[in-house]
Amino acid sequence: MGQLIGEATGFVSVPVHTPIAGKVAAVGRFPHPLGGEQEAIVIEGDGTDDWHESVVARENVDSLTPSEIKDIVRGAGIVGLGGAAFPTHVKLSPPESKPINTAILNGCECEPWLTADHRLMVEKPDEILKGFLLIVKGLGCERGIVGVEANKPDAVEAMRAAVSAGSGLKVVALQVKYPQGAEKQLISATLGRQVPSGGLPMDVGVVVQNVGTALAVYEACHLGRPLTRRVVTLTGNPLARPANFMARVGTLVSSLVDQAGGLEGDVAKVVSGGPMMGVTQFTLDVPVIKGMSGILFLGPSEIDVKSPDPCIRCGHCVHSCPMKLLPTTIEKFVMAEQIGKAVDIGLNDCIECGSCAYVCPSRRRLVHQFKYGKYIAWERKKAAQEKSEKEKKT
Amino acid sequence: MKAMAELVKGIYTENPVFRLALGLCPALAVSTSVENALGMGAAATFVLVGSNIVISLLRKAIPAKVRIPCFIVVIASFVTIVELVMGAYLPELAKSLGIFIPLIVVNCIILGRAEAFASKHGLGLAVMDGIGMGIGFTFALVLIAAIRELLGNGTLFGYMVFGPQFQPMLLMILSPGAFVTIGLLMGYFNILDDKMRRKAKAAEAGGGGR
Amino acid sequence: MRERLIVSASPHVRDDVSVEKVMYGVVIALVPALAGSIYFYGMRAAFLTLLAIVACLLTEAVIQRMRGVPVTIRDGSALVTGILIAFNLPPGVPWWIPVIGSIFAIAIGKQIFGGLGNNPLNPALVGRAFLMASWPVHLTTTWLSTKGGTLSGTALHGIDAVAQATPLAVLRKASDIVADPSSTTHQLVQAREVLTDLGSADTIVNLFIGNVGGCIGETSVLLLLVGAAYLLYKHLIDWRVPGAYILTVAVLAWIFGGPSGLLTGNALFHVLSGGLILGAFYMATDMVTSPVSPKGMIIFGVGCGVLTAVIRLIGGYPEGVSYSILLMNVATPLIDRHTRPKKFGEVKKSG
Amino acid sequence: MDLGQLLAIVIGAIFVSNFVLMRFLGLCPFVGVSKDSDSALGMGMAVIFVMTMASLVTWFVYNYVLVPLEITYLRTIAFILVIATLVQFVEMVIEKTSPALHKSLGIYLPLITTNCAVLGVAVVNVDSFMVTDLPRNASFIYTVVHGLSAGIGFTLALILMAAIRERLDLVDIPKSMRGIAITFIVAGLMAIAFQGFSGLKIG
Amino acid sequence: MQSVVAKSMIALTGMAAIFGAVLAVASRIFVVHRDPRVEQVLELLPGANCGACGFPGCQGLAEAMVQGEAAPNACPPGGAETASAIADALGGDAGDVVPKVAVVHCKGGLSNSVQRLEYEGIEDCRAALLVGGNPKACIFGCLGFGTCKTVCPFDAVELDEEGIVHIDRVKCTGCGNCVIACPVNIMELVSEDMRVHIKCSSHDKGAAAKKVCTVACIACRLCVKKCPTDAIHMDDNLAVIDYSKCTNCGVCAAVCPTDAIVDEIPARPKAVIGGKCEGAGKCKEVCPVKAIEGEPGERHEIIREKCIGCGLCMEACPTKAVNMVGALGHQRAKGGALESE
Repeated sequence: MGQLIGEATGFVSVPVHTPIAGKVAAVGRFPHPLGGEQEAIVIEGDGTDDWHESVVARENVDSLTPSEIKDIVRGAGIVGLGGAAFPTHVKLSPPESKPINTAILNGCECEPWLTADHRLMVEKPDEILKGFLLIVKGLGCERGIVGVEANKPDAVEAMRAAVSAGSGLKVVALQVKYPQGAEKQLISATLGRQVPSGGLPMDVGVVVQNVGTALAVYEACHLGRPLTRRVVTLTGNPLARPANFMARVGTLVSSLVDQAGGLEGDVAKVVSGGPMMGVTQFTLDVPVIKGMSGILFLGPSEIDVKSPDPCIRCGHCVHSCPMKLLPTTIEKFVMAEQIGKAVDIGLNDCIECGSCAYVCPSRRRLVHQFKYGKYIAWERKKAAQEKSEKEKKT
Repeated sequence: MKAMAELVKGIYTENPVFRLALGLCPALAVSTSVENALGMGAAATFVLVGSNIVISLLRKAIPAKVRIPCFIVVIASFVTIVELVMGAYLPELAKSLGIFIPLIVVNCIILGRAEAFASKHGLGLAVMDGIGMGIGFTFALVLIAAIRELLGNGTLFGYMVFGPQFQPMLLMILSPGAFVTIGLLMGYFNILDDKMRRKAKAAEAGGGGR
Repeated sequence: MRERLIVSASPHVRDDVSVEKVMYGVVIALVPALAGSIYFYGMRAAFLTLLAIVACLLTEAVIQRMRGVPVTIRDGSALVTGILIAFNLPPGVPWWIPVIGSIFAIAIGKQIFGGLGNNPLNPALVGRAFLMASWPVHLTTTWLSTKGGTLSGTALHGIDAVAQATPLAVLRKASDIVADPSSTTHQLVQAREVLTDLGSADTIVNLFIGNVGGCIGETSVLLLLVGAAYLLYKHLIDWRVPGAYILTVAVLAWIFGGPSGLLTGNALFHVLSGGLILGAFYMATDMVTSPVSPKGMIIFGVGCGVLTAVIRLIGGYPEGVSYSILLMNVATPLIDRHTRPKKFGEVKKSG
Repeated sequence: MDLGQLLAIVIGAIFVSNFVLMRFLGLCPFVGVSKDSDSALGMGMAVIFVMTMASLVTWFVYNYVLVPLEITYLRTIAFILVIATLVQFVEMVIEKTSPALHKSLGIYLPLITTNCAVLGVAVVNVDSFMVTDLPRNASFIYTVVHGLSAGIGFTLALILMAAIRERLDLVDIPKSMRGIAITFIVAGLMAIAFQGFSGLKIG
Repeated sequence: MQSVVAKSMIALTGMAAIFGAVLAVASRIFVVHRDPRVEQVLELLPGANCGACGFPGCQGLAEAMVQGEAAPNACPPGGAETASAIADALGGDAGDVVPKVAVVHCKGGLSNSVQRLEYEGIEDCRAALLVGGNPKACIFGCLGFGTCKTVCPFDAVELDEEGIVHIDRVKCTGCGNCVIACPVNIMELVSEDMRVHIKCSSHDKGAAAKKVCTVACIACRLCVKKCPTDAIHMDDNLAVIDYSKCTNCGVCAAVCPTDAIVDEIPARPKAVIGGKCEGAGKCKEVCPVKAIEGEPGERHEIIREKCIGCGLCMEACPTKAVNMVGALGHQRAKGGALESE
């Protein structure tokens, strides 16, 4: 367990470690929670649960240099556990032109229904903060802020209690508002800085890390353990016993469902992630991946099956958009295949949080159109690039 | 036979107003009564035929570089003739057509046909084209005018149609009525066209059934 | 668990709203005013409203059937249009006026553009403007006195030819007399008396309660405000449009509306009389035909206000609410184009 | 000449008897160039410029050539010649001196020669300000102001229409009504709305 | 009277002269170079500058036409003649390549393939794939939301109730829009005279493919073995036709156990052996379906029920005794293509 089984080749990728002790049984294509099929390794457990000999606890954690921290983080295969699964060591290595002065620990549950981050903060505040301190150190920045939504008083309490004086960390309780857990919104709420359109948090000197990631960093640096498990929320009315699991990466969702007492009601939709941004699954035979924060089960009465009505331009989507875009207009541009105009007014700024589609009285498929529009825009850009390259050659 | 085809073309398949959307200004402005429409149609037809004749005759003499100004002068001369004749013999009509008589000069149908047709064809075809386009233009005007006069004034050629009880829809005489009428007529022609095309297609498919 | 799970794009939960709820919310808000109208003008008001509603629904259904698209008369939008058309007519019009107006409104104002959501102009107002242009006599002379009240809001019958007119028409006539240098002294005295009476507290109260002549729906400001409060509470309309609209009219009426120079106008009278409240809360706020951005809404409201004031004070009609909203409807796409909210992060880079 | 009269001319030409919506002048470009807002604006600016210039020049031609020679019946020919020359001249100048301006505005100039609104404004000017016994300077100023405001009125209608059409582009108009047909319906509804300005009393 | 005429003449001529001179001088001073092709098209256009085309004047339209942004028939006043003249002027570098049409390499409709999920969203294949929504268990198959239909400018794609697209060969111009748009790459442009196609794109192993679709290619290799011209090869569990070698014989379609190969030639002619037969037996050797019998040296016979009309025997016969005769009077010409009598 914890042995390296997949080496990372690119910079924006991380190695994979075996989550259980056993032998490689097969390599093949299997359904992936994000759609399609991916190469995967099947490991047959040998019944033991021992860490591989490469896993050893570290004594001298305080003396680690920033670059050592980054190497450990990379070697442990740590990615952002908020959902996007972006390699953490990349985030910890901003270009020199973009100095980071603040690190934010994201304790806002990214979506309603999910409680993975919440439980983690209540149960492991010390470890999380130790991990966060390492992140702050790795970035070489001056301060670290822990942002927690105000509707989790116990988490705020736990984190405040764990913050030791002089650590330079600060815990702030934030307004409860979806999508408070989205990077750009979180930065705006805690620091009042707006990440420029098309930019990254590092453009305003900020790096945001999820609490789960902080815990993983702690485990990697202090205990020497690679990232092989994460907290997954199993929730939804059809579930017998909704719960949070510390699940090994690679565990099939179906076996987690068994652990949660199985399904009682009729299930119409299975969602990996939360109700606003999650990805629907067509089978339970998908593995837990590093970016999977939860599995949501929805019954037939909870999902919306009515087809869309015409847009009545009520403007609710405009008022609800956290990115201050015009969802209705963008949607119409996309539907009329005027992708260029859609991009002009901010299609690519959309974070697909789903707020607009949630409030739409006509139940229009706004987010789906945006995903589609972005895809077409990307495809056209690629085609244009290829064309210009070809022209250059001739 | 070719001459006949040119004639028919102007009336339906290439009707200047409904199909080509040309000469719209007078089509809307003077279509408040059928009488005005006929007057305008006649005037435009006269100018069309006249200028088509002259331009067709002169087509070899006019240098290509300055052809457009030459055409305009020819057309403007005919328009001035119409203006003067109408002012002398039909003062009432001239008054109700107002500035749209001089504006025949800039009616795209006339310049367009002069350039696109008359300057490239012989006298006979050019005359037929002029007549066809003229009749098509007049037909469109009269159609619009009939609808507007009937609904907006309850009359046709000035005669009461619905009797004194009828309360006319004044809007039709006003400018919105003109726009809405022509819009609906165009939509109707589109539907008609679609049907005919579908019929033709069905016949084709039926005939060549493999 | 189902054999085949549903796969779709996020989000997977939706707020409990729908087009029907929006539309029927507006209908509910209009009910008190309708009740008031029936009280003041008798059952004829109910009859005309019913005719307009039936004509709207039938027209919508027939056209949708002809086009071969799903018939959507249950979404309530045609119902709202029908009510609003009737609300914009004098209670004494012949029965066929609301019917023809409704047919035109739905056919030319809405369905020709493909139906709900596509029409650039408010269908009810299109219908009303069409009727106004076609049969002006019916729409300007068929007023009814309220039960036990007066038609014009003033008991004085000093000026000839305006005995059968609404408060705004009387105001216009009296102001014209005052402004006309050729008026006789007798006329001037009468006109000034009428003007004073129109500005009196009694008239204002009558206007507020609805005890004056006017269109079916615009009579009682009180009941309209009750409905408007419901709409605002339910978040079915935004405060910006009516707020900017009414405020602009009030300010302009105060500055320019007075008989004796600037800053002497009676703002309250102008706000309460005519169709301003009805228009501001129920027609200018029509979502389909008004801007979507907050800034655009303010511009829209102010524009409506300016146009209303212009038409009321120097226009050819005593009332300008419906025309000003229509004109701003025409300008809505332009406003939308130029009032896009600033994107999140659309800031100048700081250093 | 008085200011009230001038204001009445301005408001009249822009709103009350808008050249496009009320007088049916310049419909071809109104329908043709109202497909998108940017070209509508360019076209509108070009029309404003040409209408003003045309009013100015035709005033001189009428008063200093046609009237002294007593050949006012030739005004149609004379005006169309003047306008055609003027437009072509201006286009050439702009194309040479400012390619950027030409791109945004100049390319619309040729469209204007045969725009009946331009010849129309010249003819209307003659009828309302020149055959009457206005003093010469008043007639001149009214003529130019009228040309300018008529152009503004045309531009207003054009850009409003363009914005509406851009929006209609995005929705599902019944197939048979698409294009010019729906444009006319919209123009009709705009004209209905503009009825609100009728009877405006200025001055 | 005379004076009026004279004055008019003088005035008009004078004005014309002045204006002409001004313009002539101006055109010298303000000369700007233009694209000669634009000039050429401009010559052909009516020059009325009416704006009916929606472009800024004839100049604008001419530029748009040269740049391909406007069709040659975009000028309403010009009419058909102007349009054809412009089309000629702009030149057709169409060349003389064999016209191509699009082919759909999938026939797994609702009734013969397994659905694994219920998709709900935009009716577009690309949009569906973005949320993981290929409703077919076969991930290589046609999604059936008709993206190809939407992008087809010629209305040549039809979507049937089975959720499979078909190409109208008459309307298809081979523009390739559908090929680019298809997110699962099941469309291909193929020479118009190719009429036998493998209607499957599944790279699944035989058993797996069979499980999710009854008309899938199960990689049995029968077609590869039977193909008389070696035009078929296996590519990762999928039979693929090399169209440069294919002769439309249709043998593969006849042998395919799952009907994954489709022979589009509606009524194939059958072979008939005439009097010239000397019993060389070559036909019997080449016949892929054993539809010919006869002893060496004697006249051979065709078993009509078995003959699939591939025409191999005709080519093999040394005495040219075999003819292909079809129900509709088609006769097979040399090279394999069909020609009508």
